[in-house]
Amino acid sequence: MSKLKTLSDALDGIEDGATVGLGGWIFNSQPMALVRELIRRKKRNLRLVPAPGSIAPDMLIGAGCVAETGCVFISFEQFGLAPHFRRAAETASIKIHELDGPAIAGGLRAAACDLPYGLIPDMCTDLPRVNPQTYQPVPRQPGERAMLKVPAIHLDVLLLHAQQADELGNVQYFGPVFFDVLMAQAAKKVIVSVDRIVSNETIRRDNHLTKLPSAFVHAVVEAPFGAHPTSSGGLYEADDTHLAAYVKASGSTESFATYLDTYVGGAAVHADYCKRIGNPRLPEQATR
Amino acid sequence: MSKLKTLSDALDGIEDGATVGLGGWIFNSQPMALVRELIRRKKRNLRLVPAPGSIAPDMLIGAGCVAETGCVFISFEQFGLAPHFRRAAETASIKIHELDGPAIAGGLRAAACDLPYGLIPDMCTDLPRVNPQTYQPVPRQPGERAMLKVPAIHLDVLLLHAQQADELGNVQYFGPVFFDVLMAQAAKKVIVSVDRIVSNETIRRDNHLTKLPSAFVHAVVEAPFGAHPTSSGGLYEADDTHLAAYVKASGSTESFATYLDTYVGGAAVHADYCKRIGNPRLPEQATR
Amino acid sequence: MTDTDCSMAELHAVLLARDLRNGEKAIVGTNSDVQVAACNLARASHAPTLWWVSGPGGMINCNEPVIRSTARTENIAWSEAMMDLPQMVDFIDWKLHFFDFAILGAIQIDRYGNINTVCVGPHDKPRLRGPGTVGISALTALARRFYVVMARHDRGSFPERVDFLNGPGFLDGGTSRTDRGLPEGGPKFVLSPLGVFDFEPVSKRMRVKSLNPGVALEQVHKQTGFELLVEETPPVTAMPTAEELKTLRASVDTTGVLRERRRA
Amino acid sequence: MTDTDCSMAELHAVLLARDLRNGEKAIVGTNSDVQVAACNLARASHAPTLWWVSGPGGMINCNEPVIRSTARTENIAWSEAMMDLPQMVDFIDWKLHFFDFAILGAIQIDRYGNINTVCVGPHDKPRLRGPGTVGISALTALARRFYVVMARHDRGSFPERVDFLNGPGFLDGGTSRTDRGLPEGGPKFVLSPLGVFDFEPVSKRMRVKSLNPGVALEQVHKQTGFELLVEETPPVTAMPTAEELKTLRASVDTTGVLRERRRA
Repeated sequence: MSKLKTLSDALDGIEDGATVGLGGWIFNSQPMALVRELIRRKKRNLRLVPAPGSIAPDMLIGAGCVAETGCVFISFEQFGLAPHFRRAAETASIKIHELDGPAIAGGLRAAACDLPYGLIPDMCTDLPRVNPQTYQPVPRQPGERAMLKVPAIHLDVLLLHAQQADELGNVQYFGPVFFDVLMAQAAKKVIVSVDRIVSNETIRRDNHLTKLPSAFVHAVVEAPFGAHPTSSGGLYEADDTHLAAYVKASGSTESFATYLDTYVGGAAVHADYCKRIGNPRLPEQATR
Repeated sequence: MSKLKTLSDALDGIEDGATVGLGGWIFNSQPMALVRELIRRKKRNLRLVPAPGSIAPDMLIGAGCVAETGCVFISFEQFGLAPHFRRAAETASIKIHELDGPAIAGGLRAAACDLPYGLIPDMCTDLPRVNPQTYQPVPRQPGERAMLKVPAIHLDVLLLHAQQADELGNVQYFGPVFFDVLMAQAAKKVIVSVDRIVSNETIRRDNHLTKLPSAFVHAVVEAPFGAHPTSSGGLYEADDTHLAAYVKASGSTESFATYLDTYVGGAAVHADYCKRIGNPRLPEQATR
Repeated sequence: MTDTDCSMAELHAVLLARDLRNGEKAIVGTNSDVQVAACNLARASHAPTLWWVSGPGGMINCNEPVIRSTARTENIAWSEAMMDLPQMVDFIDWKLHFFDFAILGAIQIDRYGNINTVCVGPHDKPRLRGPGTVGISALTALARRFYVVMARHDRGSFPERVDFLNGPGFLDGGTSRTDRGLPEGGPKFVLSPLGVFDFEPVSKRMRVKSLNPGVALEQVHKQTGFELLVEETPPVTAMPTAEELKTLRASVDTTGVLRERRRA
Repeated sequence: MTDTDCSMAELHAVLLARDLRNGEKAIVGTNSDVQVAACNLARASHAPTLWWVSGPGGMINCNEPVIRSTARTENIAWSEAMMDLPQMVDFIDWKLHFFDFAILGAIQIDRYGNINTVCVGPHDKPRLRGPGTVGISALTALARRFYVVMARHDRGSFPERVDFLNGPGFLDGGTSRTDRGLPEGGPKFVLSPLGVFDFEPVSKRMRVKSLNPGVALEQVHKQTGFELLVEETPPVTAMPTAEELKTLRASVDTTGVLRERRRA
């Protein structure tokens, strides 16, 4: 019952139009090897639910895979705004569901618990005005705090990147898990790329690092530097040069097509991608 | 800003009639040093909210400190039923709020989030019949799953036992935390006894063991064997002989008065209690 | 004593283990010796990827060959991962992260497999006050199936209707369980000192599946508070084989925690 | 360059640190260099038990004397504990586990201290699309106070009314914030390249608290999209002392992450 799959096999069965969660946080642990494979497969009309992210949702939008996206936070921080997300928003070419942290957390937890909706406090923002499907007023008893109900966020598939896993699907994080675990509890199918596959004995030795027990996970994929150009839990840092080049390439249709051709279409398997970025090597061991 | 207090100082300010949470799980980490001090102080009409427990709620009931108690699970397992809880229930001398796991978890989380109530699935049990205050039907949309709302469970004070802490109030667990952390998030005041006080450097060295960051904690008390006769996270096992003697002593008013006199009233401070149980010693170091 | 003599607890562990399948997910509650033994025996024989988590402590796939309470810290050193308790409460749903099965004890079980661990007599002044519900409501309502291990078998513990229903079985029988919005599921087997019982698929009434060696059907009827269904002559319970007991004692329960219990 | 020359980021870190108190609890978001510096500078000087947690990563009281993004794994080795993110979302309430303060950036801030990080222009077709809300709604609504650090100060970034309100300040001013059910709180100071601003206690309108060296009041008025209150002649912002800068550079930001930014 090994859950170890090739990149290509792991993504079988994702339909056009699927609701796809993306884990990580801004420049940390974006599931890029999985994202690039989605683009190679020319998936269309995806409905993204990204955790606060950067290049993972942005590249999918830029490559034309996305019809709708939730937005909690999509940013390129010191490199500016997310180029394709920004353009898609400003030209209204994709539908954006504006979310805040409480709504995504409440919606994911409702899905995890199989409840139709969750409850959050009303913060008096403009979010309910632009996203009335997500933020619904709750009839209030006298003296009761104003609340909103947020519908369950069901994910057809969730893409994550972590540091190591065994073949059974026990996934270990050396760093913070951000929304990854909560999203995994809300997803029908959880696919995790990891920088390396290790033995079950290794997993048991540092079992406090197992943030996704195998019962949460449907497939693991070995993809060293699978989060590149974002960081992976202390194994490698974000590649600022690559991120800056991505933003620059995103400036025109032509240069972005060249970027995609170089790093996605022209790198048919993940090993090709690693070659293109200079075959970096993982540190031997970096657990704590 | 040290949070280290004496047993006696830590419990100052708990009023008769207060709602008191008790952490741990059956024969593990019952906050017994704190419970014995509550009995010495002759607290009355407490409203208990015990996590699944044994001697902590039972002894408070037996000592006449309790007007009402929630009951998720109160058991003496291989030693039989909880003697005082059982008697109080069968003579209807205290009020019992029957709860199941989802209701206590939902109610505590609602309190932690400062929401008036939480939502849980309707499991079709008799619990709503005997505890309609806790289990309230939710108007249902067509096709929607049947749910119940459970009001927030607010704790005036929560008593916990863990293995070690620093003076700042960072509390470390070597074993499972059970409901302790969730209860701490729902409590106005969190008082934790620990088997030993260690330095902040020790806390930082194994920081994944810090399950209660200092911001959750109002007072820590050094009480080696403070969970006795229940176990403490690998530092010591439950004392089966003592537990059996407790059950036996609970058989009559006289023998229980003698028990209380020996281990509570007659042991004015925690060091006296340790003497009465033979001055056991903690292992030198047992973290992982 | 032959090499297949065993205690009642060992018998129950073996009977349960046989019914557990590879790849299944299970949650194991408090008072857990037989449950842990059944899961680890199945893992040691035909179901190596059966996945189980300690309900109270959260330890996952603890493989220490010693039976301990599932709340014990010592289990951590032998586990793949830990889940925290509120996360586990969230995890017990029935669409995404269902549990395949749970194994429970009870004070009472009725003809439709509803269980009671709360009280005998009226709740506001019971004749006997039990420990309470913990996770039983969620597990019996939401796991794909559950097993009940009864320490006693008499008219008090097998009544027509439980005095307090805190673990839904088939409710009022027939389709009443799903009619009231619970998922398919319910009790699969009941193990008692007298035999093994299951539920007739349409009426959902409890029926005799097998009788333990030396137990007469008449005795079972007399000690049961409702009419048990019987189809043909019930077989004798298939006792543990030498191989099963060997695996149980050599790889699961090496200190003989179950063996010390009462003889089967 | 005298020994009190500093960058704008250093100035902001020092101005914030001065206002933070011992024993307070804070949450530090993404894009966090100035926030981390302010918290650790306060801890290194007058507020040793100020408690702070990394919003994204959950690391608590990271005391590495190097400024890193709060999401970075490297912070773990220097922390007392980690909180997971859903736990943190639950923790941001205002009765039990309130945060004393948060420090935020924004695209726009208006006269009542409401902030916008979502978009300029209409939401369905914005002129500029910003990154989004993350925790800003909860922090500005529920922390006891918040600070806003603005990278720019012009009529676009200081409009009469934010184009999108995703961080409630004083809403429509006066008592409107509490009238709508939010707790007392709201913005305390706004730091911009031109000066420091606070809010008049009754009307809750933004007013000039001090002007940075070399900045004229007229210039501030011209670059602000609404009428700023001014009481008497505003003082010059009290710049970092040599002692403050020494502590900042020797004990908090030893690699000079803030110093490399634009001069104050």
